[in-house]
Amino acid sequence: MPAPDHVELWVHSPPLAKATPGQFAHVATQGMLRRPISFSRLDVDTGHAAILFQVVGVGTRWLASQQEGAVLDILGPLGRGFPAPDDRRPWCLVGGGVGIPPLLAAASQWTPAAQTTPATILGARTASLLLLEENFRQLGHEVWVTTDDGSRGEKGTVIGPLARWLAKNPLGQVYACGPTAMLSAVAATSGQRGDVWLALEQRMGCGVGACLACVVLGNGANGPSYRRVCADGPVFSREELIFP
Amino acid sequence: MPAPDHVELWVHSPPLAKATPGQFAHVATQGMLRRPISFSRLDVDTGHAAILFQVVGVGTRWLASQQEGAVLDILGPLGRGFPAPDDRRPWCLVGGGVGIPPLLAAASQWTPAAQTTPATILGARTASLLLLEENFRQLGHEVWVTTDDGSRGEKGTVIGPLARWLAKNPLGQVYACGPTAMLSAVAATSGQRGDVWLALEQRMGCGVGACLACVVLGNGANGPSYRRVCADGPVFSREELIFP
Amino acid sequence: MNLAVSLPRGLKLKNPIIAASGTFGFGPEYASLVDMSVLGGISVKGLSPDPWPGNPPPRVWETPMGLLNSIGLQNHGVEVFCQQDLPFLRNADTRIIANIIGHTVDEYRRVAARLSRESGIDALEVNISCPNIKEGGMSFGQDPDQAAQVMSAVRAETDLPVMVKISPNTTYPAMIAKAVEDAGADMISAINTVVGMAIDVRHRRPALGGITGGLSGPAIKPIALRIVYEVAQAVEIPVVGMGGISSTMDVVEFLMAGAAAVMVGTITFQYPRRMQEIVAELPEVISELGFDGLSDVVGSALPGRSHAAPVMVEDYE
Amino acid sequence: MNLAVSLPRGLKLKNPIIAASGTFGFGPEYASLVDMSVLGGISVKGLSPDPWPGNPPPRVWETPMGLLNSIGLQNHGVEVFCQQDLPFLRNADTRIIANIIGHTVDEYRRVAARLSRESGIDALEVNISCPNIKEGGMSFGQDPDQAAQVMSAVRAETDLPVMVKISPNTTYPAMIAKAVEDAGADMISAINTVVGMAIDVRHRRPALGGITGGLSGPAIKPIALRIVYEVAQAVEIPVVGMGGISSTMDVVEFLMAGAAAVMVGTITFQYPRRMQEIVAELPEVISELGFDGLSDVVGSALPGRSHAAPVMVEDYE
Ligand SMILES: Cc1cc2nc3c(=O)[nH]c(=O)nc-3n(C[C@H](O)[C@H](O)[C@H](O)COP(=O)(O)OP(=O)(O)OC[C@H]3O[C@@H](n4cnc5c(N)ncnc54)[C@H](O)[C@@H]3O)c2cc1C
Ligand SMILES: Cc1cc2nc3c(=O)[nH]c(=O)nc-3n(C[C@H](O)[C@H](O)[C@H](O)COP(=O)(O)OP(=O)(O)OC[C@H]3O[C@@H](n4cnc5c(N)ncnc54)[C@H](O)[C@@H]3O)c2cc1C
Ligand SMILES: Cc1cc2nc3c(=O)[nH]c(=O)nc-3n(C[C@H](O)[C@H](O)[C@H](O)COP(=O)(O)O)c2cc1C
Ligand SMILES: Cc1cc2nc3c(=O)[nH]c(=O)nc-3n(C[C@H](O)[C@H](O)[C@H](O)COP(=O)(O)O)c2cc1C
Ligand code: FES
Ligand code: FES
Repeated sequence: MPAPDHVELWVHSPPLAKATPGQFAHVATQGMLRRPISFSRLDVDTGHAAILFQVVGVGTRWLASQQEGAVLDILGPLGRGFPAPDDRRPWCLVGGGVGIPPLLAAASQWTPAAQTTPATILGARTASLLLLEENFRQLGHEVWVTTDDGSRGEKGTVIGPLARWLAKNPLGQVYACGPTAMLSAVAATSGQRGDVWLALEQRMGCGVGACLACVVLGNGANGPSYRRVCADGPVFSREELIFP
Repeated sequence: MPAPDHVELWVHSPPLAKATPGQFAHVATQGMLRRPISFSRLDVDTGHAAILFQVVGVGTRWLASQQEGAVLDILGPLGRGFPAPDDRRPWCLVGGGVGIPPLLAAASQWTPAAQTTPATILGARTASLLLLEENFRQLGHEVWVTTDDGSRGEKGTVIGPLARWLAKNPLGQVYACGPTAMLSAVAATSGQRGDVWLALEQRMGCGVGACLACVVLGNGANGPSYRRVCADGPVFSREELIFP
Repeated sequence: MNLAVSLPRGLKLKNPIIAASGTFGFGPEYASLVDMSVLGGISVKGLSPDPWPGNPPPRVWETPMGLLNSIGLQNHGVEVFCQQDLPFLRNADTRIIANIIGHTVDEYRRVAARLSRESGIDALEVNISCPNIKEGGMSFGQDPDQAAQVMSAVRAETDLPVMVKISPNTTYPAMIAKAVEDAGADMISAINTVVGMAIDVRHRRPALGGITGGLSGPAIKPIALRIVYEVAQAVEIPVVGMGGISSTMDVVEFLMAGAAAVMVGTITFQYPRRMQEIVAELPEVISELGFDGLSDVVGSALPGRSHAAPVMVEDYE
Repeated sequence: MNLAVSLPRGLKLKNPIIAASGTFGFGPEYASLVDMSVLGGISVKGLSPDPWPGNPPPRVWETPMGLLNSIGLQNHGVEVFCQQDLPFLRNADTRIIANIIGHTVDEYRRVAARLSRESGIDALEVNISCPNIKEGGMSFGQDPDQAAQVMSAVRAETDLPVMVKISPNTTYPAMIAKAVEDAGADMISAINTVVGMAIDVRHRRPALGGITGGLSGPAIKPIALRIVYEVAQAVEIPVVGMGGISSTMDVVEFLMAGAAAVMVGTITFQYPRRMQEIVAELPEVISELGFDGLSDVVGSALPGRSHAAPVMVEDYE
């Protein structure tokens, strides 16, 4: 268990293993709707993909109770994942809570820009909920940790370290995933610079773009318009989005 | 398995084991309503009670899938069971399909009248669905068997053997359980004689007399009136009922 | 935590959990399984001036997370109730609500008058989902004028607290609620069952003896919440909410939507002790959600209330 | 077994299984998962004359065996549809039903007129659950006169087969059906979603951005069946039934209640291939129930039909 109430679950499925980091699995549990969960690790060689999730309700509880060997009904990979960074410029990952897992999938696939160390900033409410810190260190990342209560790393949010990193890396690329309030702050902190990619969450119906349930406010061709997290996202560039 | 798709399930519960034959267990499964099932055997010494049921839908399927050691949520014993026979006169049990099990519970508790052999008439659609024949024989009953397709015993219904038994036993007492069509025929065949007891089925809500779901047409103080199978029955005397 | 609820005309409940009419009989049926003194109240099966036979069986049918019933308001009439059932209920340490039904305005009036002569009844609940046989069978609950007429007739006969139970089977339930408020109702109870049906595929016919039936249980909870939420904003009098409650969280949903108390029906058939469990759990659940007391919960999801403030600020979920 | 269905104005379906409007997008979204050519038809997302933005998120919420949605009929308008979506749909080997919406009678008329100029559309489905902004927001589907006005306006613009999709949120749905039949509708589709709501307990507010939403899924099946059963008796034109279908047996229930064809919605979100499975299973299920063909099933549970005859005579169950 990566943290209390968190479960990482591996599935054997060559098509899923080919996902782009930031794409998601739409998992049938019980109840009327599938559950969207990002991939935390992808092993295309063995055809395995992992999802890492927090047990928060009926669907994730059911999923966490599945035994080894169980057959799951998963649609995917769905959505638009993170574009790989321009490998001539430094990049930084910013993750909060259960937004951290998809960043690990990205970190595992992407190569650092020459003469830079990739940076990872991880936030959580409290130390016990902090996910995957060691994994990013093992990949050679420089890791900053923040917790709301100061029980681990810096007290505060990911925005502190991010602002410092951005100041030092004016051409840096940012990849963030976490709660909306955090993404909104990341968007604000990163000012006008390009190459800020944000992975969003929204309640979903179909997961394939058909029902228009999963929208967030974005910039359309003719002014503000709703964008679908499942099909237009979940990863958006900062310019595509409007935060309240 | 007593017959294909039939399951007998023992529960340890001293209060249930004290049931009167003909009373029922109201078993929580899934879905909104409990399932009423009669007791097939009662062992008051060890505090065990058994129910024997056919798997016909979601509830019985769930129940049949329970493993040894499972804890069930059962209300009971509920309803009015069979009155014990007057042991000075012969008696006869008439069972059809899944109406047979509660008669076994009765047969096991009741003593034959002096110088008589209790009679049991069992009917089923076809041989493979015939329940508990051997058990009645082991209790020393004289057993007649009928099947609709003649695949075992007499071809036809229980009414044939019953009519012959009634002709030979003008003071005989009759205890019947089975589908409504069979009970209606038993009532008609037994003419005006008293001591004919019929155990009915009806779709139930509460099982305790509160919701008035489970009614059948009966004779009330002021003419026809609905009687509750769960609380006024499931066992009724023939005079209490009106068959269409 | 004090769970007591004060309602109009001095009606005081120990707690907001009431057994819903038609699902708890007249009390004694469940007495060996449920400790009635733990409940805020019980609403008895609908009472008509004369006995009603009800519909032919089958009278219940399961649907996905729901229950269809076509009991057809079978009851032995108000007279037998007063003689046979009231003595038991007078000794029950809980509030007794008499649910009343009729086919004409006068029938409602007669039942109300008869019950008002008895002690031991704490409130009346007027079920206006019955067909008005004089007006061609449209139910009283589908027309504001007819609903108001029933309420006025009942009001003229009794000083007991009166709640009118509204039907979801109408275009504007809140309009009916407003009409009966104006006609003197002290409270609204909402909702009664939703008209539905099922087909018995094997027998190629409607599954219920009554052809159509009333849908209850968790399936209708969203419909009930919407009506409670709308009615709570349309009237000044308290609303007693119901429809599909099966857990303490469900109760909280109804309270937040504006219900001052709730009734619990169908789930009792499966879990007779669920109401008691809810009464036991409620204080802790309310505290955990950050409320100081029951009355703070009531209406907290209505417009203009503390909407935007989440209970816990979770930066990272 | 031949599953083909013949409907008015020459509308022929391969089989009675149609994807319900709003749950299947414009076709391409599910194309990699569902073989559209296996379906009887698809009804596309509601189309208005100009783009509609829809409601703020969250737009979906789970309820017991149900789904609440407050999409708010977001769509990019009929013009973009004709240019962008129709070319794909013209190549799909299934019947295309265009679902049309409007805030005024004239908006409905405009969409119908625009669509009638295009090839590749096999039928129109008029969704009258939209609020009439001229008449203060009551939905067209709640008033027989307004519903008839919409239908007449559409009829004047098109020779395509037209079905009107009726709302369950009204006292007498069958009365609306009759009114639109008289105004020239070729078919009725029933039902649209049931108004409901949920409370997000943790945030103390309505769960949906649109406050109330439409309830769909198995929870509403009994409500839908009752309306189909009543409408099938009230009108002469065919009824397309829907609401909570998730299995082949559910389809049989709707057919027996009088539906000539059905639409399948919410279950597609969980099991995109369920419609295909139903098409594959239907012949065997119909035969096992003792019917010779699809048309024998339709209406077999209506009054005056073979009611009393059980499918199998089982003396002992
Ligand atoms: C694109 C995407 C990627 C995600 N990746 C992850 C991940 O990697 N790890 C992880 O732990 N969680 C992730 N989530 C959140 C995850 O989907 C929810 O925690 C999960 O659906 C909760 O289901 P439940 O049945 O346990 O909870 P319930 O609260 O019982 O669910 C009820 C309904 O609400 C929906 N829902 C609840 N919470 C959320 C949420 N935060 N976002 C969207 N829908 C929600 C459920 O899907 C369901 O339909 C992701 C969400 C999205 C949209
Ligand atoms: C007093 C009584 C005693 C019974 N004893 C036995 C017994 O000993 N052995 C046995 O095999 N069966 C018995 N039955 C029938 C048994 O209750 C049903 O077979 C069972 O409820 C079916 O449940 P299901 O979920 O598998 O079927 P489903 O068809 O999925 O059930 C749907 C609903 O219909 C009800 N229902 C279905 N069939 C019947 C029926 N025949 N009678 C009443 N309700 C029904 C169920 O309780 C449930 O509410 C008895 C019924 C009654 C009323
Ligand atoms: C079997 C049954 C009988 C009912 N009888 C009555 C009644 O007599 N009077 C009444 O006002 N409501 C009656 N109701 C409606 C309930 O009181 C309640 O309004 C409805 O069931 C919704 O609540 P629930 O989902 O918790 O059951 C009955 C409901 C059921 C299921
Ligand atoms: C997300 C969603 C969007 C819908 N959008 C429309 C629509 O645009 N037009 C329409 O007529 N019905 C719409 N509906 C209603 C469905 O077509 C259908 O009538 C209803 O969902 C009941 O069927 P079901 O229970 O199988 O989903 C929508 C339903 C859902 C769940
Ligand atoms: S979930 Fe259906 S469009 Fe995104
Ligand atoms: S099942 Fe409720 S009265 Fe018999």
